[in-house]
Amino acid sequence: MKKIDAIIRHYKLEEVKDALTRAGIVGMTVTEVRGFGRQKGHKETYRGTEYTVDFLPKIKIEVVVADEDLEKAIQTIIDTARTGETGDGKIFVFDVAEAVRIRTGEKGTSAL
Amino acid sequence: MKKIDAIIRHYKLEEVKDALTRAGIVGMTVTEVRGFGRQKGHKETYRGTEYTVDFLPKIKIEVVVADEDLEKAIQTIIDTARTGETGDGKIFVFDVAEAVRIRTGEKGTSAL
Amino acid sequence: MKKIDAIIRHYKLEEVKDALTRAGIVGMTVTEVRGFGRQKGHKETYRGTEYTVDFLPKIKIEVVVADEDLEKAIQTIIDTARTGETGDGKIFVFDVAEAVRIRTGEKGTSAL
Amino acid sequence: MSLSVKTCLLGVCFLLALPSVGLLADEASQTPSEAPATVAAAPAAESPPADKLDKGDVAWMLTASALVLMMTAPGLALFYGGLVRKKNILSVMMQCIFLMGMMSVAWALWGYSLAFGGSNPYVGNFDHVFLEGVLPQFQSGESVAPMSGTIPTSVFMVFQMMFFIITPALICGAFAERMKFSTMCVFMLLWGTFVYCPIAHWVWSDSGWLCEWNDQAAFPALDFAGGTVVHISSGVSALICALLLGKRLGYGQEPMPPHNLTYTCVGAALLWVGWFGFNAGSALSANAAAANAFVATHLAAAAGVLSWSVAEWILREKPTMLGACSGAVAGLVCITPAAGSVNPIQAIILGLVAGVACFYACTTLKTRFGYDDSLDAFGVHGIGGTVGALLTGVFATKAVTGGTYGLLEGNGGQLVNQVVAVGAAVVLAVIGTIVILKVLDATMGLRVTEDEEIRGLDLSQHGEEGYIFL
Amino acid sequence: MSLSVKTCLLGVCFLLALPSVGLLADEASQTPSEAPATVAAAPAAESPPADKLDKGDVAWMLTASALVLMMTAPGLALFYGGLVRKKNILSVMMQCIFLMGMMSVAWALWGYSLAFGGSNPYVGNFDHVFLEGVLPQFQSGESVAPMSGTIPTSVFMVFQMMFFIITPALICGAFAERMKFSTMCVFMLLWGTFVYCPIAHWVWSDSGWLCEWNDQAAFPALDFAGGTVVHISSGVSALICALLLGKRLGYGQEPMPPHNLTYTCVGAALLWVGWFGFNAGSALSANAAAANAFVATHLAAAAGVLSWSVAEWILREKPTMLGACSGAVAGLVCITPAAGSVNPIQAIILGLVAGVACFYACTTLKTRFGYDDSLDAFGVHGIGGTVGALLTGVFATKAVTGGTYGLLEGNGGQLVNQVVAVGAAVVLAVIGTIVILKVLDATMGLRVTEDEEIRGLDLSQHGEEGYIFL
Amino acid sequence: MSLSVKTCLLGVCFLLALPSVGLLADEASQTPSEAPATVAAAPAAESPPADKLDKGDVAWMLTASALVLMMTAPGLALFYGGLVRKKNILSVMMQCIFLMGMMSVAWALWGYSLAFGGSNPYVGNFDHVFLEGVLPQFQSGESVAPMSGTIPTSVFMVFQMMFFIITPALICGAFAERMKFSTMCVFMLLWGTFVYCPIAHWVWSDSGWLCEWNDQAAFPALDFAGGTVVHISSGVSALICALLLGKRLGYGQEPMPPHNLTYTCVGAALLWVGWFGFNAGSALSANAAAANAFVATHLAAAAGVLSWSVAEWILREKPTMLGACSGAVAGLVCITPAAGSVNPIQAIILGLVAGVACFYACTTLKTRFGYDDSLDAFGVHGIGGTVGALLTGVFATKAVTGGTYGLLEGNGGQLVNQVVAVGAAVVLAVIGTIVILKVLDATMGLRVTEDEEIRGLDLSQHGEEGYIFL
Ligand SMILES: Nc1ncnc2c1ncn2[C@@H]1O[C@H](COP(=O)(O)OP(=O)(O)O)[C@@H](O)[C@H]1O
Ligand SMILES: Nc1ncnc2c1ncn2[C@@H]1O[C@H](COP(=O)(O)OP(=O)(O)O)[C@@H](O)[C@H]1O
Ligand SMILES: Nc1ncnc2c1ncn2[C@@H]1O[C@H](COP(=O)(O)OP(=O)(O)O)[C@@H](O)[C@H]1O
Repeated sequence: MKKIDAIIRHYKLEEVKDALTRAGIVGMTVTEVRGFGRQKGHKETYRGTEYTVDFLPKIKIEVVVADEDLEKAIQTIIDTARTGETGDGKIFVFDVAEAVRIRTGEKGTSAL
Repeated sequence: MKKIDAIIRHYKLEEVKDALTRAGIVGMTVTEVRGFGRQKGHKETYRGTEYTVDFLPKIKIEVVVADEDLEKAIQTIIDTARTGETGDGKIFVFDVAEAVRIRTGEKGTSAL
Repeated sequence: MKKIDAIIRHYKLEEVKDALTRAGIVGMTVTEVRGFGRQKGHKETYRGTEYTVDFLPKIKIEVVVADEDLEKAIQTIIDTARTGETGDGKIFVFDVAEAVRIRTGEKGTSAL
Repeated sequence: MSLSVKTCLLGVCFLLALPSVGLLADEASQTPSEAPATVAAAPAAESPPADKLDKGDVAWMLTASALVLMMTAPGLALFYGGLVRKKNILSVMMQCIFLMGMMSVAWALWGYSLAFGGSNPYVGNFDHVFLEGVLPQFQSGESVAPMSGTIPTSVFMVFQMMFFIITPALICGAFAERMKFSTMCVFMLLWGTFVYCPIAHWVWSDSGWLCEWNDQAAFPALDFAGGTVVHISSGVSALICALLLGKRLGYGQEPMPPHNLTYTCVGAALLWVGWFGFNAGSALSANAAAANAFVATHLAAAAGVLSWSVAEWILREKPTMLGACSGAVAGLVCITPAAGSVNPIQAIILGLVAGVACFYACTTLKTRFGYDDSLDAFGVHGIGGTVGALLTGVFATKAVTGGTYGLLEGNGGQLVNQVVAVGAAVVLAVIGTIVILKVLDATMGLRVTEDEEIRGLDLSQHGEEGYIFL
Repeated sequence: MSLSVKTCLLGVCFLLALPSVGLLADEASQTPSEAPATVAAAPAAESPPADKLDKGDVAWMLTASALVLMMTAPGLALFYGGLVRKKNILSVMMQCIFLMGMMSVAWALWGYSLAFGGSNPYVGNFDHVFLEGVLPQFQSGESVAPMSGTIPTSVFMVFQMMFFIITPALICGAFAERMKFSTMCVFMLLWGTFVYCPIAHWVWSDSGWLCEWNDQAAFPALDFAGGTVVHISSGVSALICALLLGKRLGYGQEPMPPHNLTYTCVGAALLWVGWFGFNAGSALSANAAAANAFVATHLAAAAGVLSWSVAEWILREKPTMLGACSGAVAGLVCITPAAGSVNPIQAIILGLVAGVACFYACTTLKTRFGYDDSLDAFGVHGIGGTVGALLTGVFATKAVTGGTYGLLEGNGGQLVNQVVAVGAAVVLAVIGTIVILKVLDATMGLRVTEDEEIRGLDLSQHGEEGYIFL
Repeated sequence: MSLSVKTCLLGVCFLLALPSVGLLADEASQTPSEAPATVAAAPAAESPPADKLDKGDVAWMLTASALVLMMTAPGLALFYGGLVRKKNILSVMMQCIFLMGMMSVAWALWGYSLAFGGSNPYVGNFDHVFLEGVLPQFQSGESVAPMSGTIPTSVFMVFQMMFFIITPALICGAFAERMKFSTMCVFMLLWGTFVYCPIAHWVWSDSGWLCEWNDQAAFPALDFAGGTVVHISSGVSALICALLLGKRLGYGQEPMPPHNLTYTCVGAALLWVGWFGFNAGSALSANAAAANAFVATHLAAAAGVLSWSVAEWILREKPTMLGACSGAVAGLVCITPAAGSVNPIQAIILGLVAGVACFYACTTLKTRFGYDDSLDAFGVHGIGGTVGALLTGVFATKAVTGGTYGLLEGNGGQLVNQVVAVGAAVVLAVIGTIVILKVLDATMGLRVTEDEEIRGLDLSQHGEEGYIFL
């Protein structure tokens, strides 16, 4: 099993979720994060004091998939989360040593 | 060392934390996340517009443990976070390449 | 590639970010988390009911770096996030199986 | 769900039917010689003999009525709303808003008449259902308005309507985070009709057996703005609700801290501001009595802030913002019955006592007895109201009432009257609440299901979420 | 950016220039014999013949003016602000605050004069630009104040100023989350000048062709507090804005739930409280007519809560907090034109109808036609205002108006007048809004760019964030 | 902790003891022939010769008092609360609520007497401690109320009490996020007693050396509603606090953006609404002067919104919501001394100037000198108040004051008086604040510890958290 961490744009979440679901991947965990990278931040001004905000709101999706679904999942995310502008985000993949479903105690891919 | 990511129900956090502490595992990091899976979402209606909310509030616990504590930790989480209903959550386990305590610079399991 | 998860104090974020940037590491993802560990929590009282709050607000920084930048990144974080008091936080390191830039589809370290 | 909706709607219809029947019966026996202008002489300590409209008084009473409405929402909605967990915030707000709708209509249709109609010492009648005889009539620029002192009776009626809204809303603090919405609606309609209206009649209608200005009253008690009628009745009923509904799931194990104390602070401040309408408005005139009530009200609240905070500071190391706000409300509750009988310096004493007494009730007492009065409706309103009603009998001074006086000036009898009034209100509130709840428990059910409670009432009862920040 | 800023400033200057020119022209022809005290006799149903200041009336009207300002902010700012997505909350609040600044100054400089000056049935004049002839003069402790009935004209002027603020602010609900701020400023100035002022003149100036108390009026319509002037004008213009600006990006695909319903609740409650100033203040006196308007207003809001919630309960399983709040506002909108013509029991009927009608408009109607009226400015104010204006013609009763009466008492002609007034307001609002928007679209552009819309207006238009909780 | 609690309580007791002693001394020398009705003729520009209660005036003054209380909380509590970081929100709110308690009681016990008692030009006396001679007495339906013009003196007293609350609360903006709560309490008690009361006496008591209507005044200055007494005194003291306490940890390095601008917006709007009570209430009557003050106040705020926003728009690319709100407050501060001396059109000019001046002070000036006035208490109140006090001397017009006039009408002497008043207030505020702070620094300590500051004052001072959304 592999875990995919995808950092995407805020407003792409619904689209990515729908696409993944259609691709048969029906579990994921989502976190609201702030990202810093090449995408330029913005300036905010409060009573004349300027702040450069480098951390931009992003969404992190964590999906654990069976090895054979990995490519499909990655491609689906790329296809739907892409706008072509800097700041579209990243996908990181990690090995999963074990997965357990709390309700049943099932292990491995059947826990997904 | 292993890292456990446990996605659990919101109101189980205190119980799980207490159980882990009793089991001798006294460090963890908690994030508020939203999960999507088999558990059915709910409908919300705002001035007649219906939304199906698929992402349900969950808690993600991250615990890094020495390899020998892994089984105990997993079992403790399962025992306390389980209700038997769909949506109890998952446990994912990852290998940890290194751990450092920032305060002292200690490495490995002694950093936990 | 390696992923660094650094749990640090809230108010150290700007400093750590600046230091990492100066060290040439210009991408990271930040999450607001709550941590439980050796650092003592505090008591809160609401109309006479006391709660011991064990979970303290922390910041989790996730940075994916090329293997050769790992040591530099870790050291930078330690140097800037350290106060010497309990609760300074931890650094955990994980192997990254793959990294993709969504915008371009680039893979590996060039995706960072 | 649809079953309970139906039950609920049925209940409402039934209640709506009751007074209509009364109305019909009434209409039959009504003779045209009864001039509408003679009805409902309202409590007005200093009203001049001629019932002539005074625009200054009307200006103040309209303002006061608006202020009292503001107490329920946004006042109480924020005060209570901040104290619950995030998942129940909208349910609390909904209770406040919905009660503003339902109780207002009920008051216009039958409540006002039940409370202020007729000349029976114990119960009102149906003379004024559908606001019969209350509303002004206009003819080519001239208006013939039934008057209550120097203000149109319709202004008196709408001012009292605001009390009929906030009193049940106060009870919501006791069963917050677990009561079924449909049951709450029916409960409040019945409680308003069968508990509030009689007590209001006893104390504030010209013929009531506890009415201060009724010469024939068995026990004329001082209750300027509703210590008995509003706070004791709601506070005691709240305790019964807390006991009969039982504790929230996880109470005592899980932490249940207030989710947004900033709301509670704003709510408390708005309650404070609104209370000027509540208490100084109860003079029904912009006169020196209103001025005295205004100053006394403010200083009691101020003293409550000090005593609760300092008590906490000494006993629990730190003064809390929630403590300061709670102290203000405790002081306000306590001065409510007394605002027409004590001077502002005495009001400081009442506020100091109330702050400490309610602090004790909300902390030690509640823990000792282990009931789950979620937002301390009993601890603040029941205790604060009782302390206030009794201290009114102690401190009442001729210099302010112009007549009646209390224990300190040598009239122990007044304290007896106060005790009787408190006792009577407690008895009716306890019995009324128990009976209504038992009936509803057997028919509609009082609590939401476990699963609904865990998901939160916002989602389970109303299908909404308070904050969507994602 | 700087281009549109310049355009914007230019527009303002232009508008400022207009009346100044008028003023100069005017000054030339003015003779000293025109006593300032004779200007602008305002609508006062029951004003006594002698124009003597009544302090009770002044007290109430100052309070009422403050209450109406409170309706725009914090009232509407919270009501609307809670309904948008987090990233646009400040843009909504900014619109409210900025309109409070800009429209007030415009009203003082030329708006009041355009609305209430002169004796033409269709349009005002420049007699009162820069508040000429409106302000009191003081001489050694004595004041010579131009009076409107029993209150200084300056009080009448400032009360009406608050209407000139909230009416455009209501429109903001339609184009929320996508309109350019600079364009909005210019739009509102033009709309206020060319749409609001004429309609206000028609209905409320002594010489207006729709004015109730003008004997020469072609179609004297009943509009006590602004059903036509405020709600229909803004609601219909809102619909045009929604249509011409087009939908928000992602409308219908992405979820766009309200980000903070607790704000919406607080806002609705403040609107309710403030509406007492709006409606009962429109009596311009603390008299029985104000009392009637107060009670009617409250009961219509209460009935609106009930009918919208119950409609939802029956048709969509659950009564929502947002529904209850929306129902209150619907009831308030509907009673606005009627508060001087119907009694409080009839007001309950109006509230019940409004709740259901607006519920239908905001749900079924909007979905059917597919326009994106972000916060239902048309659904609530356009529909509620129209229903109210028409029902006023149906229910108006001699017992409340003292003269005019409606269909139910046998005068179908009044309903015709109401229809004409509604129609006239709709026509001017539609045409005026289309013309102004088309011009602005061609010059400044109406919408922010796609990227700005996605990042949110708070950041893109104002460089700020609402909540920084990190 | 317990040490500072004790110090704090001791300080309070000491202060409580002071006037009690005075009272006793006083009581001895008091003769029964001094009728209570003769005390404290308050500033009333147009009060009729006979001191007869006018209900319209009382109605307005009760409303105005309620409005001014609302300015401190929820008004200022939200305005300031939104500007701090999340971890300090409750500490700001607690300061407001606790000051509402403490300052009110202090005013009743000795403050009012120190400010308005006696006939010395420089300092009050103990004639009215414990409200001696201020409260109405009631006898069988008749009341004998000491009057201040047409309102009971107790109403005047409570209206002034609200000023004694908000003035110290304004200072809190300077030391937000770092001052020890216990020290703050003692500081405010001392500051109120030794700085506020004298200045109020100078300017507003019949015998004050700066009092406008005192024929013997050395420099009769115009200060209608508190430009000197409230805004300059608090603003300048705020600057001293900012300087003596030093900067917040991390100031200038870490970002410290406002955590919740939505609160700031709501707070600003409530301040605006409440300011009608502050300024128009300062007429002490519902007369034409109140009307003029009301309109002038509103238009100055509106102009402030425009000028601050447009200045930002031009100089910093974007108009911000915070700028618009700050501009409104700047305009309101500036018109405060002038509301009784300028007409509404001149008020627009004052508002425009204030908006730009305070914008400059809060941005350029603060950065240049590098002090950490956390929430710009000096930048807005100090600067705005000074600009207002001086411009009053420039614009004051016979047409509004009925007598006194300013530079533009040829009376440079009035501007001199204004300068002297400003100077005197500045000097006392600076010296008083420095002395008090130095003493407290040596005894109790001014700041929380570093660790407490980092964790936030909510947790470290009050053991609470503002938002628990987890
Ligand atoms: N080295 C990294 N480690 C972790 N997260 C990263 C890293 N680099 C970028 N990110 C995340 O990806 C987001 C997008 O990256 P950015 O460089 O702005 O644009 P792009 O993805 O188009 O190259 C960032 O906001 C951040 O959350
Ligand atoms: N493949 C997955 N990857 C990551 N998180 C998942 C995955 N599947 C489920 N989850 C998380 O686990 C939670 C519970 O899963 P769900 O399928 O609803 O119930 P159950 O755990 O009982 O099978 C989800 O809400 C989601 O947060
Ligand atoms: N075993 C662990 N797994 C995951 N996170 C941990 C673990 N132990 C500690 N943490 C995180 O590190 C933070 C700091 O740890 P703590 O023990 O309080 O202090 P220190 O880092 O100085 O030893 C905790 O608040 C928690 O977020």
